[in-house]
Amino acid sequence: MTLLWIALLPLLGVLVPALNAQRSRMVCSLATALLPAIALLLTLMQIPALLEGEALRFAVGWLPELNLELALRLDGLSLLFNILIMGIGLLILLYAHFYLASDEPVGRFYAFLMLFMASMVGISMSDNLILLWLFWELTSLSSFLLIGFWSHQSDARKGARMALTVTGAGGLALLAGLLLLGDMAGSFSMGDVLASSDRIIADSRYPLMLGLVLLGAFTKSAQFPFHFWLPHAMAAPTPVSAYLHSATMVKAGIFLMARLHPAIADSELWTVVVSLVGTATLLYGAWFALFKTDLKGILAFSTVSHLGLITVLLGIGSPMAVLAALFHILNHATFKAALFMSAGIIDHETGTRELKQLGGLKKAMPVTALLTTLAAAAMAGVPLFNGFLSKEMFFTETLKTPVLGGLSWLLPALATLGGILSVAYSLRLVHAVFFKPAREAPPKSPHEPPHLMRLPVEILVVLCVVIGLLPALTATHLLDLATQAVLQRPLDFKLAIWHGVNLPLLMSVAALLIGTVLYWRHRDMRLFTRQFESVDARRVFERFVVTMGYRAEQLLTAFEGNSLQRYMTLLLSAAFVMGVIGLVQVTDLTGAAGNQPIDGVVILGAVMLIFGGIATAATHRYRLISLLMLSIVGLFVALTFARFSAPDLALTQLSVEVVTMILLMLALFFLPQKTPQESSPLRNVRDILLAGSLGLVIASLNYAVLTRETLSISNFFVENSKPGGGGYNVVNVILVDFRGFDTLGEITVLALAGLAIFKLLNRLRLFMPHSDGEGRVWSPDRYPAILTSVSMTILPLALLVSAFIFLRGHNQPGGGFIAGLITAVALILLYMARGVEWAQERLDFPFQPVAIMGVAVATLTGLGSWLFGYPFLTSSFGYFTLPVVGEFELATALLFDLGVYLAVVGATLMILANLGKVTTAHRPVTEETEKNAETSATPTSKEPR
Amino acid sequence: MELLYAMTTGVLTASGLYLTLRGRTFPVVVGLTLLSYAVNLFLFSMGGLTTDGAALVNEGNGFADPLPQALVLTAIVIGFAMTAFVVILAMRARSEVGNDHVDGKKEDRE
Amino acid sequence: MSLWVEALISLLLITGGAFVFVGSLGMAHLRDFYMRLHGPTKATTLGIGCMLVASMAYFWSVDGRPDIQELLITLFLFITAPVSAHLLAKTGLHLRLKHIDITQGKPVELRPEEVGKKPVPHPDKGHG
Amino acid sequence: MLSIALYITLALVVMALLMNLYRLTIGPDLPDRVLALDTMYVNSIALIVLLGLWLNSKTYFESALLIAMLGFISTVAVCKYILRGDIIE
Amino acid sequence: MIRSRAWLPTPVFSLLLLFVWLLLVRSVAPGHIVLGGALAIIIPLLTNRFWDARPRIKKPLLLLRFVLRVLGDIITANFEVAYLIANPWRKLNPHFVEYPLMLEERFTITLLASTISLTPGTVSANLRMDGKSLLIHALNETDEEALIEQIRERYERPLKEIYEC
Amino acid sequence: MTQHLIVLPVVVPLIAGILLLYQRQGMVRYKRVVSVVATFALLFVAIGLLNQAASGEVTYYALGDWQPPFGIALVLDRLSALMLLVTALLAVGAVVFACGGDDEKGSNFHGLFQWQLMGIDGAFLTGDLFNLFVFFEVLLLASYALLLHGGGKARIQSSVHYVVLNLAGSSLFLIGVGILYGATGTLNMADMASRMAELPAEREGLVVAGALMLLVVFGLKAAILPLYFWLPRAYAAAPAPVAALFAVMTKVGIYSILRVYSLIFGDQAGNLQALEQPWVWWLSLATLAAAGIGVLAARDLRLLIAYLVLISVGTLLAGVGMRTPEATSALLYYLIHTTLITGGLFLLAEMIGMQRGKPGTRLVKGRPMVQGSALALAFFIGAIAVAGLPPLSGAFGKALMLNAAEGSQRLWLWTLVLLAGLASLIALSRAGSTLFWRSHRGHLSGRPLPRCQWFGMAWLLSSSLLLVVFAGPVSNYTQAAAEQLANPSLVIDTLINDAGGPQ
Ligand code: NA
Ligand code: NA
Repeated sequence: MTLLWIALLPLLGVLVPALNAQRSRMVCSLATALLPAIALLLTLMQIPALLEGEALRFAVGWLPELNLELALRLDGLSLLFNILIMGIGLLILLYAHFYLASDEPVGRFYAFLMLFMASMVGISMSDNLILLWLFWELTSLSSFLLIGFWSHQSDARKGARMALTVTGAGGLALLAGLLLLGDMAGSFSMGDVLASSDRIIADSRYPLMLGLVLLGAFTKSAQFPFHFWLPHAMAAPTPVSAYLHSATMVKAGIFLMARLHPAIADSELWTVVVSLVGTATLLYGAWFALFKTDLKGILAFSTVSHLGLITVLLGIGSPMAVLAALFHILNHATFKAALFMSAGIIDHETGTRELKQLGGLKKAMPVTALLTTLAAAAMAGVPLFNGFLSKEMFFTETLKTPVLGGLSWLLPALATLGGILSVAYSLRLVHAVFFKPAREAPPKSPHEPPHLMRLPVEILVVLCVVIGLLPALTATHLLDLATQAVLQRPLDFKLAIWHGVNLPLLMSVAALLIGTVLYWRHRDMRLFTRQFESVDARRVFERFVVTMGYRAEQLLTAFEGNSLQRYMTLLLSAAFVMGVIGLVQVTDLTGAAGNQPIDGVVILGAVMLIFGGIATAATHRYRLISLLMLSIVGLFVALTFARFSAPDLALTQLSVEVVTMILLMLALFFLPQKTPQESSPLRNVRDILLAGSLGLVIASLNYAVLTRETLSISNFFVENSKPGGGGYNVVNVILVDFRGFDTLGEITVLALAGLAIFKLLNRLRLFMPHSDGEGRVWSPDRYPAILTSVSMTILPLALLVSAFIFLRGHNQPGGGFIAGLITAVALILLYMARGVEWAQERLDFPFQPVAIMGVAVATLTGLGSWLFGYPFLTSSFGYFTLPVVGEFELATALLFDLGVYLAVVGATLMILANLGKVTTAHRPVTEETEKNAETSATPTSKEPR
Repeated sequence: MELLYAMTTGVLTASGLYLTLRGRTFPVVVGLTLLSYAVNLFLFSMGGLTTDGAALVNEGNGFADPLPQALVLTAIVIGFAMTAFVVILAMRARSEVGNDHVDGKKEDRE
Repeated sequence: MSLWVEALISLLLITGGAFVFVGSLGMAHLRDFYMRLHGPTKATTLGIGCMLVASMAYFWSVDGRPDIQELLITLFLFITAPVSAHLLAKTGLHLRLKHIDITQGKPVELRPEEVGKKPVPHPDKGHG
Repeated sequence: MLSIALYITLALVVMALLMNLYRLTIGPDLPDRVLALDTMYVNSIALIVLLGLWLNSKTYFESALLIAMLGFISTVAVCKYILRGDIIE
Repeated sequence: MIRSRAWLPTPVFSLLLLFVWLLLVRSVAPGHIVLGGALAIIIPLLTNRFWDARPRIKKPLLLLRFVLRVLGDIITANFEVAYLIANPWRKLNPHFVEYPLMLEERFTITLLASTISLTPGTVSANLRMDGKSLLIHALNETDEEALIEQIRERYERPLKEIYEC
Repeated sequence: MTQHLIVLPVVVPLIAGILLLYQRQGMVRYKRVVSVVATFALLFVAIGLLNQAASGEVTYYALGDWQPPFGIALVLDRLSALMLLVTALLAVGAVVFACGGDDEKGSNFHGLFQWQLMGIDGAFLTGDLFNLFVFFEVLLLASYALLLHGGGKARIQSSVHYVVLNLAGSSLFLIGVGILYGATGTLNMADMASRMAELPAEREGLVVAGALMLLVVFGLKAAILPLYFWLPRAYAAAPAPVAALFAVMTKVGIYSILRVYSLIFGDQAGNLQALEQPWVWWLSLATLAAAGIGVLAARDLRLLIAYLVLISVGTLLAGVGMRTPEATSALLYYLIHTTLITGGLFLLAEMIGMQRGKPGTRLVKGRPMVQGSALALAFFIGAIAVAGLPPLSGAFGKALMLNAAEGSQRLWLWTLVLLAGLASLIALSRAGSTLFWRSHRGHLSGRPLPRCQWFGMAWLLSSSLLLVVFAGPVSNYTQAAAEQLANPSLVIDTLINDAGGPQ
């Protein structure tokens, strides 16, 4: 449980500054420091238990499907890292308290920082691979926020994004790697994984897994060639740089390699890859550190270099190398944090980090100068400082390793070279800033910072010296525990300052001497390197991202094209392919049932339909003609339904056909009357081929089904139509009873269409052509008189027919839908004959409520069955006798059908009448013709209007 | 007869599809209407073709499969609703965009 | 069904069919639109009327009770056919369809007030 | 006798419909086509009536009635369209 | 003349509707008569508002005679037209005739125009917008005056008497 | 009432829609109250149903008291209950958000919204193939209307493509259903599944053709690769609460694929088993690739989110394509996450756009936002969740999906999912830094956003955290749902073998 608190306290610490942001900075800082301080204390309190060899674990289940547990461990490695993370974190908090300007949102800054600390602690303590990954990615995110903290600076934004992209990408690779690793180990639990080294290394997927995991580690630890983001992350406020790039974030990669060391490091591949990458990074970072002119840039590249050094050690992988690596992790954290903070102090006090503006500061800032010099000495590996010890161990290990076979001398040589460069840039850092006179004046006149701001640096420098002088006393226990955790067994070692005169010592001495010389001559070197320095990683990266976005856009435009024709082609091609795949599995297209004999009327119908279909397509450029051809098809489809014994369908098709025609013509008025020739012949051929092939597929499928016996559930409907549904017309009974739910949905669709169209017509501005497609002016006779009077006669008859069709629907062809359409069409005829204004005046009910009422009636009919304990839409019917009238049948289905009727009438009128209304008010008519039209509409003035 | 029927649905489908591949709204709408006619014929025939069936249960047997009929009825109504919507959408699109292209072209080529 | 009734029905049917045929024939082969209009208006309407009467007679004799439902269709046709013919003729006149030269009578010019203003070019090129 | 008459009539009606189709196709003008379509509607009433006689069923009566009503309305709509462009104004 | 009542504005028309209803349902069962009667009352009430002016039949008997005459004419007209169409050797004399109208009300003009279209060789082609004359297309007519006179006497005057006088 | 619980997800929004649509204008307050109350009622119904389904029993509701296979039956199993709950959760967020003012930008918003819910819920519940078509149409037409809410050129333009493609899709749906009916003689999916066992060989090809036609249709709704083109612009153009609700519409397509092919073409289907699998698998991967490119290319936040929806489609369908219970379970978890989060992001985008004024959601420099910090926090959370980064649900979903892949599937799925994740990460960090960090210096102007909007957005985005905290129980449920789905005989037995026959 203590482990959980250790992990949880920093996380809760995120809330503290967020809640205290409004208070004074002092309160906020102190409150923020409280929780991590407790956590650090708790961690330290575990040391006795660890020394006694206790395994500290905590686990609760979380997501079993992913083998994810909230599992924490505290072993030597975690202990080392926890102390670094939280210890240095607290120092950073203290430092940041002074560093940030008074108007900066310190609460937010602390919250980000605590989030980062919490995720680092999480990484260090995870006892589950997936959990580790969760925290791993969280560090990327929180570092993104921290690096971009000064978001008004373009550098900060870009640096943050670059860091996130690179480490995020690595994180994704790591996820894949860890999933593989877990799979290979058979468990995601760290303990199990670390114990299954043999299985893992023997697995054929080992190289892939190793590659993915290392990709994650290398990107995070800024190893060559993924190092480029780190220098640009220096756009962050210095406390961030000090924290992320000395002690924590970049060490996460190192931590990962150390953590998984027992499981995955025992192979040639590991040694070669890791130590080579490490060496390259070591040299590359050191080389560029020598020539950077930005103080933090120098530190950034030196960080890259030192991370390389640690990586080399982990690559070598011998017990002593591991020890050296861990020791250097500790040392690097101390001196690098101190150096970053010093750099921040200098920046803070002088207003610049440019070397050329800095110089001779030892007078103004003697204490800072001393502290920086000491820390730099540690970095350079000067004897008596902690850096010397671990570097000495590093040289020793490079001499021992057989990793490169015959070329084994190369590694110590390169290590020495790294040492030389390290000495040179450390020297340069100190000399240029504090001793050499400045070439330009700094923006501010420098003086010492407040003492408390310097305190963290002092503490760290003291640590550097103390560890350097008394390694056995200060670091042994910690390193003992940590190595034990990495090696999974105790290691017998002694830390000492003096090992006698040996080759490593000679290498150190050589490094110091040659390094000094090198710094002295470094101006010549700079001239030499200038030739290679042209590549700016950030610009390359930015250009890469921009180009990628641009290419993606190009690709997408070319691919998607915003062309319905293309989408349609793809859709139809997909349907074609699918149909063909089915058809090739139909062995015999003509089934057992075969063909029925053919007769003349059927041939006529087929001829008409085929002709009509082709003609509609062929004449599509002359839109009205195409419409006329379409109505041949509509008519003959209805006749086909009649021919094949489906009177209901024939009636429905007929009424829908007319309404569709009216609708299409209403719309056509506002659209071009003709389509210009625009498809190329090739395009036409392609379209014809595609449409034809899919047509062929559909025809074949149709034929195949038609020539097979039907095996349908329909007999049930026929048998139960009268006894169960109370009607002789099975089709109607299916619609209002067996499948009434479909019909309910269907009238909802219809009402929705009305509503949707109403939305479309809202504030629609249309240009009304003054003339038809041939340029003829419209006839001024708006409402031909003869049509007007006939429409009056037809309306009552149509209503009667409509009532008839409605009432008989259950027992005879007909029903609410057809009746509704007839009513609607008769009313539309009135609109056509007399105009919207006239009709609207007399037809004063609003259509939307009618349509909705239809749906409501149908729904309520369905709900009624609940009262009797039956499911929704259960129908009932009965026979009643009235005097005079005699026996008659009443069915709830009729009520349902009434709903259908109302919905159809309401929706159809909503569509057509509203569409008609669009044009009424502002049709461009001259006064003169208007007057004529008026008189023609009402020939005699005697008539009341 | 089945062959002729299938050919008819095939030709109607093909004609409708050809129209839906045009570059202007109106032919596309007409094509969709034609296509829905074809599909209704197709769906209708899934219960087999009955040339002299009774329409009502009390008129003897040899029934045309009523289930596809009911389905087609629903499909006709829904198809009508959809056609109505799309046709007015085409109008609206022209009023907003200024032309009746569906292929993302910005201006008229005439 | 008695022979006479059957003969009557057959006669009515064939007469109807002939009228329907002639109506469409006129529509197909006459030489201008205004002439073609005559066939469908009159002959076809009557032809359908005959067939409907035949149908009435048939079902009357089959079912044994008077069944004159078809009258309703006839009624509809007689109301609507002249109106559609009228509207079609009006459309023809509006479009100034050519009539054959031998047509006598006043030139089929619409009066000035029956013709709209001069055409205005459409601002949107897509139109027409 | 009746079935022969039915055949003859059917043949006549089918020919009539084909002539309608002919006129509808060749035009030459819009009103010609509309006229042809209108006639086609009316002629198909004949087809329905004959079907009813053939099947000895009055089931198709409403279809014929609807064709008579709705054919007219679509003709009116097309004429109105040609005359005025806007059919509901 | 039957006085119109609020609930039964057009008794003749209602009767016609009842008749049509009975035709539709093919039954004279009491139930259907009740239902049809109800509809025959309700529908005119609903549609009454759409009539600008209800035509009033002033001479019903004359109307009957007129209807019969027109029916007869239709039949003869059709044989005539059928002959004209079917005989390829016959030379047709199409003719546009401007017919000056005497009738004034739209409903009666419509009746006249329909009658003209249904009877011998004539189609009413255009009602002038002022409502004063009717353009008629005759399929085969040489004598314009005779045609006008025939229409005037045979159809227009009776209509005027039945409805308008 | 409890015996009618299954039909309530359809009936509640239906009645609410009726109440809301009866009057077109006015009564803003009444409409908001009705709509929000109905949506919460739907949520409670969904919770009740989830509770009912959690037992593992499949229950059905025979509409009109006609037993399956003859009547239409609504079928409740763990999967459909889950989908209903996700829909209701999403709807609550969207509808409350809409009460912040979006509902008044056009007519009939709430009524259409309710009917859209009815369509979606009906599609999730129905056990009948043709009824599925009907509900598809209900939800489509409602979505057309909602897409147009508020008007504007972009909306009209994008909806033409959306509508026409879907109309063609509906025709294909009918063809597919028709063939399947013609070949099997039934429409009830469970009945159809039971008939697969003894399907005559001469009909197999027909069934294949019908089933694959349906796959095209479902693929169109789900927005799989060659058919996804309608999605980005339509979603980007839709009004925010509508776009949020649309987040579940692609899932209707995915659900349908899952339902139809696991039931009808499950292990009882012999030769025809898993006939959709290769198609779904390869096309989903291609979709992922295309969506990844789209994410990088998007220059507008809404468009970016639309492509993120597409990434989720690709990922989910890959899960369908793997066709193992593990993969199904993983995809269900991911589905909950992605639906709610992308929905929330659409809402958030609208809020950001409103605060930024003229530049709207375009990824260009704009004015600083009045409520910038809160919006930035919300965006950060949403972005983390949707990009699949820890510690939010996206990471869990993604890890589950990756973990469910087997053998050679891994090579493809891992590569594409991870690359798409990287693309999202790059695009979202670019978008976020542009929107929140790269603003003009200047005075803050503009009004704070309505509370409703904050609630709606937070409601949806907070689900991510809950999904993390309760990852265990949630994944237990999805695992059980996946196992139920892998065992079609449960449904067949309940609907056909135990209940069948005329009453
Ligand atoms: Na019906
Ligand atoms: Na229906």
